Amino acid sequence: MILETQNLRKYFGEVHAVDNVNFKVKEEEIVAIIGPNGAGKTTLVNVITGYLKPDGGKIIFMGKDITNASIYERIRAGIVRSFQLVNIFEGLSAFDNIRVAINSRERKEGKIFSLIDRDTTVTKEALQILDLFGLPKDTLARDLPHGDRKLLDVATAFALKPKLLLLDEPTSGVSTREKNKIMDVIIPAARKEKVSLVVIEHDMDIVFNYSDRIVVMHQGKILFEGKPDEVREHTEVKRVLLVG
Amino acid sequence: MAKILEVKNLNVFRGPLQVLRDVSISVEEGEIVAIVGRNGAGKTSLIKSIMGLLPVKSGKIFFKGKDITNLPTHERAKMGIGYLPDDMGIIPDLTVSEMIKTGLWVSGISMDEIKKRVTELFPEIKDLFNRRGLYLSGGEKRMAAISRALALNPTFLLLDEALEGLAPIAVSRFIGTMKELKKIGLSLFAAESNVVLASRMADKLYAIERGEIIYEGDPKKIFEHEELMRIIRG
Amino acid sequence: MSNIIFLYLISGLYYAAYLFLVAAGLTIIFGLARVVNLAHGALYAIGAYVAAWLMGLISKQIPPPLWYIIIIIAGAAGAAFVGIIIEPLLLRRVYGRLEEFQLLLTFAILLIIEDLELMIWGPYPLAFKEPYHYLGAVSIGGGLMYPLYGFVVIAMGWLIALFLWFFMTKTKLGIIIRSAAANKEVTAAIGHNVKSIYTKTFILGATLAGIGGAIVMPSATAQLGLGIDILVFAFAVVVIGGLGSLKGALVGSLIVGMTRVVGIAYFPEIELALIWLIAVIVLVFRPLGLWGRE
Amino acid sequence: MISRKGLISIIRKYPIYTLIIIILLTLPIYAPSFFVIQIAYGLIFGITGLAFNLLLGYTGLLSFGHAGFFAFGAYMMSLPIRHTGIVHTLEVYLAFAFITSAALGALLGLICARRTRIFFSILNLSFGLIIYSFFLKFWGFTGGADGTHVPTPPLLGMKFAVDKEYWMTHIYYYYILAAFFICLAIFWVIVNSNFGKTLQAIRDNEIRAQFTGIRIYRYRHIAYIISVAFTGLAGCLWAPLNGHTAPEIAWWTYSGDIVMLTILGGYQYFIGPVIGGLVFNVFKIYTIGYTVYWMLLLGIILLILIFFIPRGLVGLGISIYNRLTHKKGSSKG
Repeated sequence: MILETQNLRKYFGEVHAVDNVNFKVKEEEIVAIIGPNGAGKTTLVNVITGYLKPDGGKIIFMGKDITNASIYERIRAGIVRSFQLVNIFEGLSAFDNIRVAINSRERKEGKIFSLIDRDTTVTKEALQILDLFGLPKDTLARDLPHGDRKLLDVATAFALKPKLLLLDEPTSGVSTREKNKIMDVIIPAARKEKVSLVVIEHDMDIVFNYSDRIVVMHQGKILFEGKPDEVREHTEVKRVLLVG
Repeated sequence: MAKILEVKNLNVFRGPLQVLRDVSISVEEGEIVAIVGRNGAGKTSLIKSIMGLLPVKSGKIFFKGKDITNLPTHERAKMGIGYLPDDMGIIPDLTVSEMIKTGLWVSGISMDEIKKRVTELFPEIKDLFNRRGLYLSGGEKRMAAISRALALNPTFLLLDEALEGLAPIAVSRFIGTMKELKKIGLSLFAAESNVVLASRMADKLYAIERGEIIYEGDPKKIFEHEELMRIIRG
Repeated sequence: MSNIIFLYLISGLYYAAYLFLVAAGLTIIFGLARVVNLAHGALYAIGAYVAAWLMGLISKQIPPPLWYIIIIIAGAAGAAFVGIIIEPLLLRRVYGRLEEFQLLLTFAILLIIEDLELMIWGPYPLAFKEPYHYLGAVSIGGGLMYPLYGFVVIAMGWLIALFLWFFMTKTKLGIIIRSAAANKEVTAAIGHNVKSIYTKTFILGATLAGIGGAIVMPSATAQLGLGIDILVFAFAVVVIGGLGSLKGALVGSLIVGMTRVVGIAYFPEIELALIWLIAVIVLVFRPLGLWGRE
Repeated sequence: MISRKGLISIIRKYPIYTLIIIILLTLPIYAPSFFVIQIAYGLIFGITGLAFNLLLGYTGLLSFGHAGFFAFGAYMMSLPIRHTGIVHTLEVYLAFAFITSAALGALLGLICARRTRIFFSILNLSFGLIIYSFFLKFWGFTGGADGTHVPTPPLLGMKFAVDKEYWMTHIYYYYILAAFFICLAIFWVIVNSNFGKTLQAIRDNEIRAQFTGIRIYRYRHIAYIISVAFTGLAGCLWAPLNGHTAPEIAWWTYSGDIVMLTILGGYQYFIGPVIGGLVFNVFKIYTIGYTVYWMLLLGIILLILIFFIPRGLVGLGISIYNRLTHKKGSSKG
């Protein structure tokens, strides 16, 4: 088990966004979290990644209790995320977005007198990642088309070489064709790098095609979890997913 | 029946991103129309465009037969369009009765009159008039926001995810409230992410995805469209 | 000894009174428009100039008791007039733009107003001290005298604080301003013209600053750079009290006013540093000031 | 070192910069003394602008108190001379000003590196004013409003037996020009370094930066220290040119000037503040000469900048150049 939450809770007033959730991720596993709007999927990711503080429960990552760890400590431990809304460095080129992330991973982000262009190993790696994700090099992030912006967001996360990567709707707002393109890049990359992947996703085709295991959330709780086929056949899950 | 609201071929952008593509909808007088779609599908953008809170690139919006496409928001409100934003737009600093007053000052109807009307809808609001917005619960916020909108004496209400985050019992209650409002002569246009709830309240249903209307028709019949349901659920 | 303390107290209240007028305007405008107006002190200076200039013209024709009223009206009208011009013409265009452009715009307005003062009223200070002397002074014991006019200014400050409290909590416009400050979209959607609310709020803030300048003028002079001097203290007030809060402006003014008196009496070299030291201490514990909100 | 071939290709690539460099190098030969001195001032303001823009343009922090740090640097030369009566070679004071300013930045940064936006601006405004009031009011120590005289110091340990004007227009001018080029190179390296890109990432998206494992307060603090240190250095270079330090240079309207020259040049461009510093100083000096209403004129120009050329002179130049050569889109500076 790479990640385990124990009775994790996060309440917003009366809304029990995450309600005693025991969520597990195995090594090199690809887990999809599905559920209707407001089911608590994003909140769960936010609590696991340290964006929000939990109201109760524990988060265990690779055997260590990280419930009260800072964002920085979690990143260093290998928990990385992307965001539902594109969250990139708008004023930097795609290339520099990636290089900033690699530098941070290599603890070189604070070097004042080393020119970023002179670092051939980082430059080479960044170019490889850009190539892998099919992104242009010098275009400013803010000038990229929406699908590429989503990809850049994920690519930056990959550049941090995470052990556990949580992607919050990596395909939201892109066309169906591009959706598959994005997943066809992410999944092999995750398998190759042996990254455990948690994906929040709405598109059932994607969920069924690409995940090893599916976790269904409803009203802050885990309603059901299982293999794609089990989820597909489960009537209660069907009802919740179809009608909320 | 006459059309109270008609939106024709609306195109709206947020920054470089197109959020509405050739959207056309209409609401008849005395009708509840709902629009369903996932988060980010364009529901809020549509409602904001109708209210004049987002600039329209092309297309037209008619209210009671008048072209309001270029009218400022407050003029639209004065024509009788009430608006409930997704967070209810509660002012933490003001009491419920002060919030209601901000609407009354525009419509000119009396405080007694509006108190009578809203206590018929929500008997418990009597105890809330002097409470500040900051201390209202989720359900109370909705009561306050609906009361404020009614203080404008509107003929038409725009609701953006009015049921989001409510407990099931409160949901049923507010669906009841909407039907009450319809009875007293209002037309409603409601954005909703939950298809079942939308079909429970609406006379007509639209579905939106990626800024495009992908369904228009009978709320009950949408469940027959397996493909459609897959797109809009969640 | 007690009379010295009393003197300090009165002097502190005196500073606080006119500081409050400037800080209150600054904070009301920020509360709604989220723009920190660097030109706000210049509006204070305009109040002082217009009052001094008008009194120079007509003081001989009117009975002394009327002076006080005319000074206030002149200062208020002068600053309000400038407000009516700059908000719709300039400020409105930078709402929602990057902060550096908002600050630069108000800085530009400050530069322009400073020179317009020079153009209209010339390089020499304008003074009209008669109202200050006319009321005489009262003995506060131990042979110490304090000018009665100081009490007028203090009273004026408190009166306006009271008025603002009433205005913001009881009047239509006040409540609508609070509504718009919290949520612009909803306020427009219940039928209020938000643009005109912005203009009115700016004029209100400008008027307060103008009154501040006008009532201080008889004890000082209207001169170039006046607006910049006062702004520095007004900033300290809002940083301590919290930008956007009237209560903060009131308490902040009292803190700064008192600190200034004590500072001038005992540590004249670091008077300003002392005030900002308090501001920094407040910021360490409450990053947004005593009553500030994000 | 750059080969001859490389040099030629650089000249081909950047003809305008080459021209500017040649003009700067040859200026004392043909320009009137007054103008040369103004360019010297402009170069110092250029250094100040570079230091200031590390915060504004690259870290997204607008300081309205840099005049205070500039004055601080200047006083770090004049005060030791005032109290010891000994005049060392200028480099001693430059080093001293740089180190003390860095220490000042480290101290103040503890308070303001965690703040952004308007709070950062107001805090720096107040720091600047505290420095101002310190120099103004500790008159026994600082000379008060009259300020302190700064004698002509030896440069690189050498005394020059020339008159003051010649010293300023020929010897010190080249000294400043050299210092300017060194600072320009240092800042160019900083903004193109790993650290520089990290700052830009923080500027663009604080939350994403945190989720990329970047400690945003630490790097803001470091950027602040660098900015204050180089601003102090610029102030120290300025002192012997001006021959005098007075508290008024710490006054916050001078901070406004620093903001203005940076925006005038174009804060989105590396070279923007340098162009801004040169143009602004010359412009200000000549308008003060021609009209008493120079603030009015500055204000109006500022309005034009805000509403019509928010990308400054460099941005304007680039868009004109692009239009002339029919290139589309914007390019980075």
